[in-house]
Amino acid sequence: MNIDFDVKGLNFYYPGGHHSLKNINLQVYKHSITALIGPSGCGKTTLLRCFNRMHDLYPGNRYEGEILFEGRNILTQGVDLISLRSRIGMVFQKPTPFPMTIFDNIAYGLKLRGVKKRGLLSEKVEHALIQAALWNEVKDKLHQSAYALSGGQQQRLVIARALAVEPEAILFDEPTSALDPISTAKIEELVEELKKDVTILIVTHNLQQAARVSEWTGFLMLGELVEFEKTEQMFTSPREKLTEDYITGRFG
Amino acid sequence: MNIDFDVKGLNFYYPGGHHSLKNINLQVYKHSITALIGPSGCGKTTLLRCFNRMHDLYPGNRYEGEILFEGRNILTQGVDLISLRSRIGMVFQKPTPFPMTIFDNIAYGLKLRGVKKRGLLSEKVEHALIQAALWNEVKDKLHQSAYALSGGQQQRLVIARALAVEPEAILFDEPTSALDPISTAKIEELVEELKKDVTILIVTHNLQQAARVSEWTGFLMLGELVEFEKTEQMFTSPREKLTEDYITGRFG
Amino acid sequence: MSERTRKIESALALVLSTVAALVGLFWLVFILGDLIMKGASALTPSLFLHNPTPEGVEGGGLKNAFVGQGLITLFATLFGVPIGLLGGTFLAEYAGHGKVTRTISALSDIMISVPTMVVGTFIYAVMVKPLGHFSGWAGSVALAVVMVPVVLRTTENMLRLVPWTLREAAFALGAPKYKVITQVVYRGAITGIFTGVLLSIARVAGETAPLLFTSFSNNFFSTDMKGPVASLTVTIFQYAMGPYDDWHQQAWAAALVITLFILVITIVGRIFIKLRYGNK
Amino acid sequence: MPVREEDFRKLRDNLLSMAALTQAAIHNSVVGLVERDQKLANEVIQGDRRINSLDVQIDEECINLLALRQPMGRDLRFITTAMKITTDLERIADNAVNIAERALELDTEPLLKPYVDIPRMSEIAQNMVKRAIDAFLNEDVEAAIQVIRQDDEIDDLNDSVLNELTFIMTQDPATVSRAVKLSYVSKYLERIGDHATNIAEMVVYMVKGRIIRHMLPSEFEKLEGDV
Amino acid sequence: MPVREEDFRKLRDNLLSMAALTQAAIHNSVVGLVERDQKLANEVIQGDRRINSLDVQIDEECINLLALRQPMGRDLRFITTAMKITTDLERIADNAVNIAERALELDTEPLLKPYVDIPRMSEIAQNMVKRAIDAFLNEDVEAAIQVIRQDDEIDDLNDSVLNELTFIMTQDPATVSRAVKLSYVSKYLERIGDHATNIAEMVVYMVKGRIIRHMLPSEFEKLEGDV
Amino acid sequence: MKFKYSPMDWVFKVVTAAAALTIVVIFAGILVVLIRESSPAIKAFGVFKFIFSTDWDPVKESFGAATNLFGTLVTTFLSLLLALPVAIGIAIFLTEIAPSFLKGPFGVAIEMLAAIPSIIYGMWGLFTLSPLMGNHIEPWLQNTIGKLPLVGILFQGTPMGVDLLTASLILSIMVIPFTASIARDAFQLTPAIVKESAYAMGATKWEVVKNVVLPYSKLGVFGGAVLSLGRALGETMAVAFVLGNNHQITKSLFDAAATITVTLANEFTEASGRIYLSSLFYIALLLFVLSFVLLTMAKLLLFKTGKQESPR
Ligand SMILES: Nc1ncnc2c1ncn2[C@@H]1O[C@H](COP(=O)(O)OP(=O)(O)OP(=O)(O)O)[C@@H](O)[C@H]1O
Ligand SMILES: Nc1ncnc2c1ncn2[C@@H]1O[C@H](COP(=O)(O)OP(=O)(O)OP(=O)(O)O)[C@@H](O)[C@H]1O
Ligand SMILES: [Mg+2]
Ligand SMILES: [Mg+2]
Ligand SMILES: O=P([O-])([O-])[O-]
Repeated sequence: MNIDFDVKGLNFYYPGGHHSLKNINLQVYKHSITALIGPSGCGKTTLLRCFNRMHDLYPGNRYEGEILFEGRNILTQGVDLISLRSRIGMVFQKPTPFPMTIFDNIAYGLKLRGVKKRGLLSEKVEHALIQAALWNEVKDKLHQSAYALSGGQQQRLVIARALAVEPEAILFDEPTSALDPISTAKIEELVEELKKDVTILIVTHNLQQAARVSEWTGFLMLGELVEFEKTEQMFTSPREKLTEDYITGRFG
Repeated sequence: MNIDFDVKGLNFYYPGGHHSLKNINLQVYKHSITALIGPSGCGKTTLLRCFNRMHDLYPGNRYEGEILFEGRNILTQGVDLISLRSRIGMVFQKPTPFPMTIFDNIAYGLKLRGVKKRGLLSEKVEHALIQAALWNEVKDKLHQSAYALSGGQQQRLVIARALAVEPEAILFDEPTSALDPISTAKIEELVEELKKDVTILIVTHNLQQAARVSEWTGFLMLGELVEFEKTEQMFTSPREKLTEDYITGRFG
Repeated sequence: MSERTRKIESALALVLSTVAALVGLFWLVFILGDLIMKGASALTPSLFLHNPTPEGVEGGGLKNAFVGQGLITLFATLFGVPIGLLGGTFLAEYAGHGKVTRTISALSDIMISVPTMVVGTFIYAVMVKPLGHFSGWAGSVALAVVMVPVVLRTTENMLRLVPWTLREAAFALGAPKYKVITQVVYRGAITGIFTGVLLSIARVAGETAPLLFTSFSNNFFSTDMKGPVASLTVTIFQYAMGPYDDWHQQAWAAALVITLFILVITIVGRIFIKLRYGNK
Repeated sequence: MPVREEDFRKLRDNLLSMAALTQAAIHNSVVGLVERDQKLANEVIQGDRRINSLDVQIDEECINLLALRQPMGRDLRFITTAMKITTDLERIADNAVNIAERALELDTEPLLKPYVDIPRMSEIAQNMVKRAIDAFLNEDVEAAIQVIRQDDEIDDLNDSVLNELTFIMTQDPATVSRAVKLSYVSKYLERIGDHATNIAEMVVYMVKGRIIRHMLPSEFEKLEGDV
Repeated sequence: MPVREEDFRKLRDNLLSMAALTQAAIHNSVVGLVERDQKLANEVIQGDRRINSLDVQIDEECINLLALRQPMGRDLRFITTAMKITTDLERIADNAVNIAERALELDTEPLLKPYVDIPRMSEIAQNMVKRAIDAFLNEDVEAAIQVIRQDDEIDDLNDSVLNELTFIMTQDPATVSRAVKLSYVSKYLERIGDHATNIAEMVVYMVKGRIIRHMLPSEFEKLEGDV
Repeated sequence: MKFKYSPMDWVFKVVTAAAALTIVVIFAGILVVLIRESSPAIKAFGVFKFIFSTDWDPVKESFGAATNLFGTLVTTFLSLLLALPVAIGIAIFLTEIAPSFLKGPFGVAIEMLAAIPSIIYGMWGLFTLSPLMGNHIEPWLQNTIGKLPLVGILFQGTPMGVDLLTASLILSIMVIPFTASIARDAFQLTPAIVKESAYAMGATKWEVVKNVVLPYSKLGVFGGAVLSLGRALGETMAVAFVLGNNHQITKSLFDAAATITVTLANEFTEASGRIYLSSLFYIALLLFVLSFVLLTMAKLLLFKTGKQESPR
C-alpha cells in the first residue's frame, strides 16, 4: 500500500493562539478510506481542512509540522494553493451545488483548468455523473438548475463535481449529516465505490458510519490523535482505553 | 398494563385528499414508550400529530376513525382542543424555546392554566427542571434568555416546559435529529426516565434510537401500520417480511 | 384567567387586528381609486406626445417631463448601480465582519434613511451653485447618491445569504477569489441583487425632493443634461401647486403614470424574490 | 444498516469450507480406523489446525460484522448463529481427532470384530453435519427438524455398540483395552450427532426467531406444526 | 451507543446463577455417585431444565442487547463471549447430568473400588468453572490463564483413572459394565475441564481482543508474557 | 499566513474597495458641504440661538429653526402614534389570521401602498384628504374630543384641513404599510414549530401572538418603527402640500405649521440673499444631524439588543 499523505508532527493554531491540533502523526494510504472520529470540537474538521489548506481562506491561522503529499510538504509557503486544491477535492456537510445548471456545475472545475472544448466537457461530465451514480437520474435534465435536485442528489452532484477534475484525493466533512437514511446509504455506497480511484478522508460524527465505510480510523480528542488503527481493530478491540470508552459510549 | 390511547381505524387526509394514514389500529400503553419508525414520508409525523390534533391548526385536514383517550374519542368535533393540548405535551425536531427567560418558558404552561402565585410557580419550575435533568445547569441563570442555552439544553428545556404542566402524555417528533450525539444520549436517558410519570410516543428516523429507548415499536409504510410489536421482538424477529427488510436495511 | 375568558380575549384581539387590516386596505383603495379616477381622464395620447403649452393656455402635454425623467433615472442607474454593487461586494466578500465593514454598512443604512431633501441641497451646493445653473446631470447624481446605499446594502445582504460553504466549495476546486465571486457567488445572489436594483429604481423614480434644486424643471423639451431638465415628479409638484385646473388634471395623469410604473416594477421585483427565496 | 451481500458470501463460504473439512475429518477418521490407515488418521489430526483457524476466522468475521454493520433482525440472528455453530463444528472436528487418535492406538492391536455399526454411525453423523449446515445456509427449518430427528438413529446405534462391547469385554478381558477405545469411538460419534443436532436447533431458532433448544417435546411438536 | 449498566448487571447475574447451578450440578452428581445418593442424582437431572432455560435466556438477552444497543469494542466482546460461554456452561451441566445418570445406574451395582480420584477431579472441575466465570466477569486474564493450566491436572487424573479401570477390567470381567461407566464419569469430568478451559480461553480473547484458542503453545507463551 | 493573490484578484479587490469607500466619501461630503454652506448663518446666529429662535423673517434676515423643528417633531411623533397600532394589527392579520388565499393579495396590496411615491400622497392629501378633513372630520373632532379637558386644547382653532393633523395623518398612511411589511417579515421569521409548540401547550391564537410571535420579533418590529421614524422625519413631498408652511409654534393640531423639509422645498429655489440661503442650508444640516443621531442611536440600540439575545 502506498502512502498518499504523510502527516508529521502537525500542529494547528486558530487565531488567538487556540491550539487545535497537537502533534498529529498519521499516514493516509493511497486509494483507501480513512475516517476521522471523535467528540464534538475535537478537531476533526480542523484536521481535514489542513489537507487542502482551506484554513488559508481566513487570516490568522497557523500550521506547524508537515503534510507530505507525493513527498512534498504542502504546508510550506510556496505551495500553489490553486493547483493543490484542484488536485484534492472536498465535499461538505451540506450539499453545495453552485447556482448553475447541473452540467455547468460539473464542468466548472474543468473550465477552471482551461478545458473549453464542448465535446470533451460533455464527455467528462457524463463520466463524472456516471461515477457518482447520478447519471441515470439527471441525464434528461442536465441543463436544469442544480437546485431542482433533492438533497441526496445534490450531494452526489457535488461529489461528481469533485470527481470531474480527476482529483487524487477527496476530503469529506460529515457528508451525510444533513441527509436522510436512504440518501445516506447511497452516498456511503458511492464513497466505497470511489476508493478504487481516489484516496478518501472522511470526517464523521457517526461511529457506525465510520465503521461501515472506512478501512482506517483515527480517533481524535482535544486536538490529539489518540489512536489510529485499522477500522475493525478500532471498533472491536482498540488499543487505547480512551478509544474503548468512546466507542462504547462511556463518554460523549 | 393500562391502555392510554386506543387508535381505532384511523384514517387521515391532507387537503387535496392525500390519504396519509390508512386504517391505523394500535394501542399505546400507559407509562410506556412507544416508537414510530418507517421510511421518510410514511406518515409517522402525521400520525403523531393526530394525538394532540395539531392538524387542526391548518385548514382542510380531515380525520376518520377514533383515538380513544381515557375512553373518549378525541377526534370528534366537540373536543376542547385547548384543554386536550394542555394534557398532551409535544416536543419537536428542533428545540423551540419561547423568546422569554428560562423561568418564564417553564412557567408558561402553568400561567396559561391560571397559576399565578410566585411561590408555587417557582416550586413547579424547579421540579420540572430537575425532572428534565437541567436544574443544575441552569439554576443560576433562570432569568436569562432561553436562547443562551446550547441546542441540547434547549431541547431539555422544552421537555421541562412540557413536563411542568404535568401532562399525561408527551409526543416527541424526532427530538434528537438536530442534536449532537452527546446531547442525544442525554435526551434519550431523560426520555427513559420520564416514562415513570408519562406516556411517551416518539417518532424517530433512527432505528437504533427506537431500539434503544422504546418498549413498543410501530412500523409504518405508505401510511399503513405494517407491524406493531414489542421492541425486542421487532428488532430481533419481526413478524412481517416488510419489517424484516426495513430493519435489516434491505430498503430505505 | 379561566379558559373562557382566555378564549374571549383571543377572539377580541383577532377582531381588532382584522379591523386594522381593513383600515390599511381602505386607504389603499381610497388613494388608488382617487388616483385612477382623476388621472385616467387626462390620460390622453397628447399627454405623452406634446410639450407643455405656455402658462394659462389649455392643452399640451408632458412629453418633456417623461423624457427628462427617463434620462435622469437612466443615468442615475448607470452611476449608482455599479458603485453600489461593487461596494456591496467588497463588504460581503473582502471586509469580513470587521470594523470597516460594520462602519460602512451602518453608514449605508443611515444614508438610506437620510432625508433625500438633504441630498438635494448637497448636490445643489456642489454641482449647481458652482456652475450657476441647474442641470440634468446634477439630478442624476442626486438620484445616484440616493441609490448607492440601497443597492450596496441589498447587494451585501444578498451576498451574505449565499452560504459560506458554497464559496469554500468553489475554493476547494481551486478557483481564484475573483472567479469565485463573479462566477459562483454573484450567480447565487443574482435574483436578489437584480430585485434590489429594481427596487432602487422604483425608489428614485418617485423622488421629488432631490430633483427640486438639481435638475429643477424645464418647460421646454430638452435632452441636454447640462441644463435644467424636466422631470415628472417636479412637474407634478409645480402643477399641483399651480392655480389651473388643466395643470391639476395633467398632474393627476402624470401621478397615475408614475405610480403605475413604480407599482409594476415593485411587483415584478417581489415576484422575483418570491420565486427565488420562496418567501412563504 | 445493511450487511452487504459480499460479507455474507464470505461468511457462507467459510462456513461451508469448515463444514466440508469437518465432514471429511469424520469420514477420514473412521476410514482410518476401519481400514487401519495410519496416514489418513494422522491427516485428520494434522488437519484440525485448519479447522481451528477457520473457527477463529469466522468468529472474527462475525464480531467484525457485529461491530461494523450493526445487523438487525434476520441478519443478526444469522451472524450470532454462525458464531455459535462454529463452536459446535470445531467440537465435532475435535471428536474426529479423538477418533483418529483411538484409530492410531487400535492400529497397534488386533482387530476386535469387523466394523459394522461404526461406519454406519459415521455416515449418519456426516450426513447430519452436512444437512445441518445446509439447513443453516438455506434457512430451512424442515431440513433442520429432520436432522434433529436423525439423532435418535445414532443414539440407538451407540447404545447397541456399547452393549455389544460390554458383552465382549465381559467375555474376554483381553479385549478390554480395545473395547473401551472402541466404545469411546462410538461415544464420539454419538457426540458428533449431538453437536449436529445443536446446530439444527439453532437453525430453527434463527429462522423462527424462537429458541427451541431445550424445549419439551410437546412444545416442540407444536412448533413443528407451524412450519 | 452505550450498553447500560443495568443490562450488564442482569447479564452478569444470570451468568453467575448459571455458573453456580452448573457447579452445584457437578458437585451433586459426583456426591450422588460417591455417596450413592439417588435423590441427589435425580435432583441434578431435574435441575438441568433450569440451567437450559438460563442458557436460552442469556442468549436472548445477548441478542437483544446486540439488536437494541449496538455495542462496540469491549462491550461487544463481552456480550458475544457471554453467548459462547453459555454454550459451554450448558454442556458442562449436560456432562453433570450424564454423571448423575451413571451414578443412578451404578447405584444398583456393588462398589468397584473406593472413589479417590473422581471426587478430586470433581473438585478441580468445579474450581475451574468457578474461576473461569469469575475471570470472565472480572475480565481477569491472569486468572483465566491459570484455569487453562489447571486443565492438565484433570487430564492427568483422567488418564490414571482410565489406566486403573482398564487394569481392573482386564483382571475381572465382572467389573466391565461398572468400570466402563466409571470411565465415562472420568471422561465427563475431563470434558468439563475442557469446557472450562474453553471459557477461560474466550476470556483471554475478550480482554486482549485476540483469539488464543487453538494457538500453538509457543504463541501462547508469548501472549502470557504480555499480561 | 498570506493568501496568494493573482493579479486579477488584486484588481478586483481594489475596485470594490473603492466603490465601498464612496459611501464614506458621500457621507463626509454631505457633512462638510452643508457645514461650509451654512457657515455664514452659523456665524450670524450661533447654534443654540438658532435652534431656539422662532424667528423666520426673510425680510429682516433673521432666522431660527425652532418652528421648523417643532413641525418636524410633532408630525413625526403623531404619525407614528397613529401608524404603529394599525401596522402591527395588519401584520398580525397577515401572518396569523388571514386565510391563505387572502395572504398573498393582501400582502401585495400593503406593499403597493408602500411603493406609492410620496408626491402622490402629497397631491392626494391636497386635493382629497385636506378638504375632507377640513369640512367634515376636524369639525366633528372639535365637537367631540375638543370638548374634553386637557386634550381639548389640541383641537382648537378653525379646522382648515391644512394643518398638523392632516399632515400627520398623511404621514401615518405613508408609514403604515412600511412598518406593517417590516413587522410582517419579522413575524414570519417566527419558526412555525415554535408557534406550534405554544399551540401544543394549549395556548389560544392571541396568546401565541402575544407571548411568542411578538416577543420573537420585537427587534424586527422595533427596527421597523425606527426606520419609519426616519422616513417620517425626512419626508418632504407628502406634507409639503398640507402643512401650510406657516412658521409658528402652536398648541392646536388644527393650525398650520412648517417642517424643515417643507421649508426647504418651498423656499430654497427662491431664497435670495446669502444669509437666507445659508440658513436654509443650516436647517438642512440640522435635519441631517438629527436623523443621523436618531438613526445611529437606533442602530446602536439594535446592535446591543441583538447581541444580547439573538436566536441562534
Ligand atoms: N475559526 C475558528 N477559530 C477559532 N477556533 C476554532 C475555529 N473553528 C474551530 N475552532 C475550535 O477548534 C476546535 C476544533 O474544531 P473542529 O471544528 O475541528 O471540531 P470538530 O471535531 O470538527 O467538531 P464537530 O464534530 O463539532 O464538527 C474546537 O475547539 C473549536 O472551538
Ligand atoms: N401539509 C401536508 N399537505 C399534504 N401532504 C402532506 C403534508 N404533510 C405531509 N404530507 C404527506 O403525507 C405523507 C406523510 O408525511 P409525514 O410528514 O407524516 O411523513 P414522516 O413519516 O413523518 O416522514 P419524515 O420521516 O420525512 O418526517 C407524505 O407523503 C407527505 O408528502
Ligand atoms: Mg466538524
Ligand atoms: Mg416526520
Ligand atoms: O464438547 P462436548 O463435550 O459437548 O462434546
